[in-house]
Amino acid sequence: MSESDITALWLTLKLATVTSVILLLISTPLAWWLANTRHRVKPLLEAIVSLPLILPPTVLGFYLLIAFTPAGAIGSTWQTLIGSQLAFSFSALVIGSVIYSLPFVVQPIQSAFEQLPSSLLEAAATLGSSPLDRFFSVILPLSQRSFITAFSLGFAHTIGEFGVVLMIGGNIPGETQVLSIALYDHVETLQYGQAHQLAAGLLAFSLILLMFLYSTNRSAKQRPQLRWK
Amino acid sequence: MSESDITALWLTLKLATVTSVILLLISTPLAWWLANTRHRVKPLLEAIVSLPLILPPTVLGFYLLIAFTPAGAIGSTWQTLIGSQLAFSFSALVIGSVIYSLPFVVQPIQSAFEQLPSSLLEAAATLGSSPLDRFFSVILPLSQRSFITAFSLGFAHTIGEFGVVLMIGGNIPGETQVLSIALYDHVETLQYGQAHQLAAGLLAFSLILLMFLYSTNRSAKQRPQLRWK
Amino acid sequence: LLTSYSWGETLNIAVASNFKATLEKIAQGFQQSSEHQLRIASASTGMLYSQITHGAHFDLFFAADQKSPELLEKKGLTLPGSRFSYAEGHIVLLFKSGQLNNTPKLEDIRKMLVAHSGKLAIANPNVAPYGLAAKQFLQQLDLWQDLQSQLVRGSNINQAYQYIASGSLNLAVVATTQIIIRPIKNLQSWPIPPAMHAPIIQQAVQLKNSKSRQAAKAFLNYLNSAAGQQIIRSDGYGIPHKPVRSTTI
Amino acid sequence: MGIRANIHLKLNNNFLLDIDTQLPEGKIIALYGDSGSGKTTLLRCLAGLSQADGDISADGIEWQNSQGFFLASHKRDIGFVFQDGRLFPHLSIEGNLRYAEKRAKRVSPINKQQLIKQLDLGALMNTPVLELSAGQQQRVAIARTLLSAPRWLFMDEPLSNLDYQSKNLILAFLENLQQKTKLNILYISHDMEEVSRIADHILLIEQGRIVDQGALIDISSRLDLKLAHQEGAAAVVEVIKQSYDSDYHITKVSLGENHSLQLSQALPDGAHRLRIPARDVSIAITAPQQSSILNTLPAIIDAIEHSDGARVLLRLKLGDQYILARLTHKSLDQLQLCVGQQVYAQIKSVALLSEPL
Amino acid sequence: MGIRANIHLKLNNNFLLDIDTQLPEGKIIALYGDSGSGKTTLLRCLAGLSQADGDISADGIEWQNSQGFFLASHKRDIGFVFQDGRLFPHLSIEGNLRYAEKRAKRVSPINKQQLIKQLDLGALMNTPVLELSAGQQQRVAIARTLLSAPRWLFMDEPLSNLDYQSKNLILAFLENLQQKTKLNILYISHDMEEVSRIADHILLIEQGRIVDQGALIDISSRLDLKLAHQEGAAAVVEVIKQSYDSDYHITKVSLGENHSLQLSQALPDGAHRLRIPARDVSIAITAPQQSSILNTLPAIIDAIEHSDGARVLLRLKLGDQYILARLTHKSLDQLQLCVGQQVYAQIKSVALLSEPL
Ligand SMILES: Nc1ncnc2c1ncn2[C@@H]1O[C@H](COP(=O)(O)OP(=O)(O)OP(=O)(O)O)[C@@H](O)[C@H]1O
Ligand SMILES: Nc1ncnc2c1ncn2[C@@H]1O[C@H](COP(=O)(O)OP(=O)(O)OP(=O)(O)O)[C@@H](O)[C@H]1O
Ligand SMILES: [Mg+2]
Ligand SMILES: [Mg+2]
Repeated sequence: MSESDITALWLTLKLATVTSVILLLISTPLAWWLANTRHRVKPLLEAIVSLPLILPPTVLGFYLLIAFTPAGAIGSTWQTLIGSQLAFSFSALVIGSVIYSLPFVVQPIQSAFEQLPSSLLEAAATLGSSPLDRFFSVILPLSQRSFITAFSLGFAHTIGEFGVVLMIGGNIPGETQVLSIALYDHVETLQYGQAHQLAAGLLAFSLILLMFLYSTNRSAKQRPQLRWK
Repeated sequence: MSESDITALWLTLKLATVTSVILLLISTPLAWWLANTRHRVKPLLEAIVSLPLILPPTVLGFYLLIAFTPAGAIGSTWQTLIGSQLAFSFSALVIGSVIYSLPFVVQPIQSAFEQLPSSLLEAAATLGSSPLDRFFSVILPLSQRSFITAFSLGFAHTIGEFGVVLMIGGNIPGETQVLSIALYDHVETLQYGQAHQLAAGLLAFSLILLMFLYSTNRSAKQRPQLRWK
Repeated sequence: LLTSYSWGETLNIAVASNFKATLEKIAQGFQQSSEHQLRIASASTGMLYSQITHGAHFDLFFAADQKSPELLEKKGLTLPGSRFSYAEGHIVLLFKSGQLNNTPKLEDIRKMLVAHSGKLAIANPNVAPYGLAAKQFLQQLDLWQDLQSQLVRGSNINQAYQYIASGSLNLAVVATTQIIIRPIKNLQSWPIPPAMHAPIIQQAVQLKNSKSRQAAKAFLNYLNSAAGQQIIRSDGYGIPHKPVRSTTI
Repeated sequence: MGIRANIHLKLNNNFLLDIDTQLPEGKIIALYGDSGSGKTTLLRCLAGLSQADGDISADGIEWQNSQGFFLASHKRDIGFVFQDGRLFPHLSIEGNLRYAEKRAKRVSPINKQQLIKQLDLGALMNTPVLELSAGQQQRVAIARTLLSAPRWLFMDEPLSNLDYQSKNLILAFLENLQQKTKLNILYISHDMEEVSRIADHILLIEQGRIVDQGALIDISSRLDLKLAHQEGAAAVVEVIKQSYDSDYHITKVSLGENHSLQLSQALPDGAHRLRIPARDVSIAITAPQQSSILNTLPAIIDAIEHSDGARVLLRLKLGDQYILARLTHKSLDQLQLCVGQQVYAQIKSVALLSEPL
Repeated sequence: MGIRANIHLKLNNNFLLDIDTQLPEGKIIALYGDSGSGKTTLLRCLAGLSQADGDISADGIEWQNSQGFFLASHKRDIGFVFQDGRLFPHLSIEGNLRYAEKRAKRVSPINKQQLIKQLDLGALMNTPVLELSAGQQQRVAIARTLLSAPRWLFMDEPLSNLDYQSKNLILAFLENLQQKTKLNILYISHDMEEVSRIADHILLIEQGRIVDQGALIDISSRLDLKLAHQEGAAAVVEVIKQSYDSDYHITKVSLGENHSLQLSQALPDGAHRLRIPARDVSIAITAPQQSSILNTLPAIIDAIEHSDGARVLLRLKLGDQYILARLTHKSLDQLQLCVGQQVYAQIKSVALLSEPL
């Protein structure tokens, strides 16, 4: 791996981690609301959460870029608050990745929340457990598996994503050139040997990481298994 | 919308539908196995299912293309069985899309299966219900919500995906030129006006479709709601 | 070290992916004799154009076409007079070796194309200048209509190359530079005469908000020097007839 | 031929199910034992829901054997009423019942409309399952299992959440059904009254083992078992109907040759089973007069055992059958009772309820 | 001051909960009613788990009012033992108990080790919840709720899946605890024996309404209520200990001025409550002799009511208290009993068990 590839690797890990953590923080309340509301607007919101998937990443990136320019809605607010340009910064990558991977994180968490037995939450409440306490002492441990799924999907998707990132980040080594772009670059510039190496390394690394994540997960419930014949 | 855009739209719908249906057919048994196995290999398999996410789509597409050539593993088998070339065909697009979207379909179904109360399956068995019967009469209706989620994610992701499709499809109008490629082309050639139109149409259409899907879904369980303050 | 640091500037260059490899070679030569730092970002021309129009900070933009630099100039985003043609693309026809002799004639090529039953990869003529050239070549041979159903279009010339490099097909129109940088075994190449298509002119501009003007000037000077021109030529590009002078300041 | 089972299953370090038994056919068999003694586990193994090692066969049909053959639950001719209701939440009550009907093992001997009426489900048919009270759920679960028409019916405390009246109705229905169809019922209950009312045969389970089993008539009067020493202890005897007094609704029945009893209940002709709670039997040395106690029978004291601090348990012989009587120590001494002595057993007739035999 | 509740909640077209009541403080209050009568729903509303319209206050503290104020469940000073166990599956038994301890509303008056011993949970502490038998789950759920030390304890059929012996132990523990701490307990049970053993006060619920409520002593002997006509009907009386015969373990107690009874049980000094099942009482015109029945009390027939075909229910006055007796019609006629008549009530002493008052 070349030196720039290593820089790209660190940047990628940073981006994927920051993005996944932010995704969890955003998705948890959103998923909770979606799981519990009976508001008519629910299907609309669910559909909107899935929408980023519909646009090809570069096209999504294009629209995000428009929004992120100092003239755009988000970009101008950002410039006022932070004082630096949003587009082509690491922050822009994070925001873009968060939007792009949102559905994969919201959905597993939402469905875990929906299948949560309310009977246990009631029991906890009668034992004097406050809503926040209930969240950490009952809801979270019971949805653990789905949080892990959500985190892994968000993480993996951020690593592999490149259309959005390339468009709004601009392939700046050390700042916005993540591994997927470096890999894309190698392929585009016909450096197939380097591309193969990088792809293999990326796959191996991700495989180990994902396996680790999935095996910290509780093993399949020790429930009696019905015989199938 | 131009005529070629309309052709692309139909092709896209066909691709997304075929892909999502195949994904459901593949993912259901796979998810069932993953949900019920206690085999040591489980975390590895779960990780492998997520792996397609890690590679940038065009890169994944490039490797798939190599596998799909008449000299490649999949391509040669295909040629022997079907008699025509796999690469640059609609079938190739379907296979590529299936691989790329697999994790988003397997995961929700698997987690629904994992949270299925085995007590109800036991009850069904003692009522004389065979495994297949149980699947359709108990498991499926109880996991309905997750199947809808899985289908929508798979569908949406296939619509928006374009890296893989572009690479292995070769952008042949009427056969492999889907909407996402057309949209990408508009952006690439700086035809922003057309791009905006197409994107808006695509989003509106998808929004309606997704909303329809989500609202056929049972509304939030009529469970007593705890007050939060 | 401090002195050299205060002296040198960092030059941000945006380059269309097909020229990136060549530009990197030039950059290497340049940096050996200069204190300036270079940062090269590559993407498709369309994407780079979008980024520039939305505030990306580049000093120089090497496009794969003529159109985008012109548009930028029209929008007043470039340094007046900085636009120039830095390279002319050439295309070749790649086909399975052994079909024709080493120096086939145009009729042989045409016959082969007529007889070909598989796919033919080109860059998308609607998107890529190299694709447009390929289309013009096929039109010249009056085969464009007949080959419609066999055409596979990459979104850029690199993708057309990937199609044939992957072994999925064995007939393609690619850029000459590609087979020089990365030859493919078992394939024969036939240079398509430049007369059979409109010239593929790749232009560059210096952007108006460029801060590293010293460095830009130095780099363009190097590019237009004999050494720079040599690198471009040896990578399979032509040098356009009348290169506009590097900078006007 | 009944069920023949020789199985063992180690669930954890503290609990091993170890059963070797032959259950009679066409009977209501009660499983009786403390909490955690393995009753549910035993039924689950018989039903094929838990996989024990060993052999099980029912009416000569192999359900599993130690060579690895295992008949899946849905192929066993069984029904299971679970301790928790386990209704399908995606179906209405009607849907739950129809689910069972569609998969019934044979033409059901039960009239569905009558069943719904008996279990008082009429008003609930279109209610979503999640809106039922605990007792309502239990009744639906019973109806559902009955409609699947199994030969072997396993019931795990099916009436634990029901009020006295519903319990009574359902027990009567089950007795009736069992009599008509010779259905095999395995019935778990903690309520000794329920058990001795409904069961023909009883299995006593302790710590995963069957400590004793037999006809309720024999087991119920055995002083060496825990059963007779429990608060609700009752002996069960067989009687034959003699006559009916329609003015008072009193039935006269004979118990052996020389003894007759009066019951506050109409009864069909033939043999019946009576449950006589030990606490309802008192002892007199001479035949008492002018008491509201209608039944005074000569009996011989067969055994006397201490029960707890103040109380003793007597086994009385009436002809060739036995009943139990619980007295205080003080009465025992005051009346100077001893084994072999001839006394009068006074049985409050109101307490007597017969079961079909 | 107890709970004051005036609430209504329409659950569906067939069921409306409509309650307006004042519950006494520091008592064990039984909720008694048929399956589906609304017992669980009432407790849920009081606990804040279901949101009824109206006002609830407990010991003067408002829990909710009709102006929209609503105190969330976790802020009410309550504990709830659910009809289903509701143990946390991600925690061990120990974990479940510690969960409650950590969130206890006050320093618990209960010694945890003793509680574990009483409920026989010692061997189970590290067992995963999913491996418990139904009865074991119920016991853990009770322990968990007790450890959260609430002022108001709601129990929804907490003992329905337990064997007789465990039931007894737990009831004794609860009685004791309630006596010591003046805890308020609302207790749902279908078992009349359980109810009349443990409750001070009783609420009769039918179709979402309280049809009657009052001290168990008053309600239990009222012939106009369904209660007295049920199979397990029993009257409850107050007695004062007089002496103890340590040879026979017999306690003599006085019931009013002129009546005394003998109990087969040791008792502390002071006032106690006795449960006298109607079926254990027989009637004699003259004082009987030489019977194992120790207790023969002069009584006056206060009322006679038909119970069913063959049987009648008598209300007997002993001093200023009442007991019930169930006889056959035949005995009634044979003895020519009528209201106002002086008779002898024979009560089998073995049946008498006292409760702390
Ligand atoms: N899945 C399981 N894994 C391990 N141990 C179990 C499992 N299920 C039950 N046990 C243990 O096996 C023993 C018997 O349980 P079982 O449920 O058969 O008791 P039971 O007689 O039905 O009791 P109850 O009357 O309380 O329902 C208990 O000690 C229990 O803890
Ligand atoms: N969530 C609900 N939605 C609608 N109706 C309900 C709901 N819960 C209970 N009901 C109805 O309210 C009535 C009272 O139910 P509840 O559970 O309070 O009865 P219960 O007295 O506890 O009965 P059981 O002794 O059988 O547990 C029943 O008719 C039941 O069908
Ligand atoms: Mg059990
Ligand atoms: Mg209830």
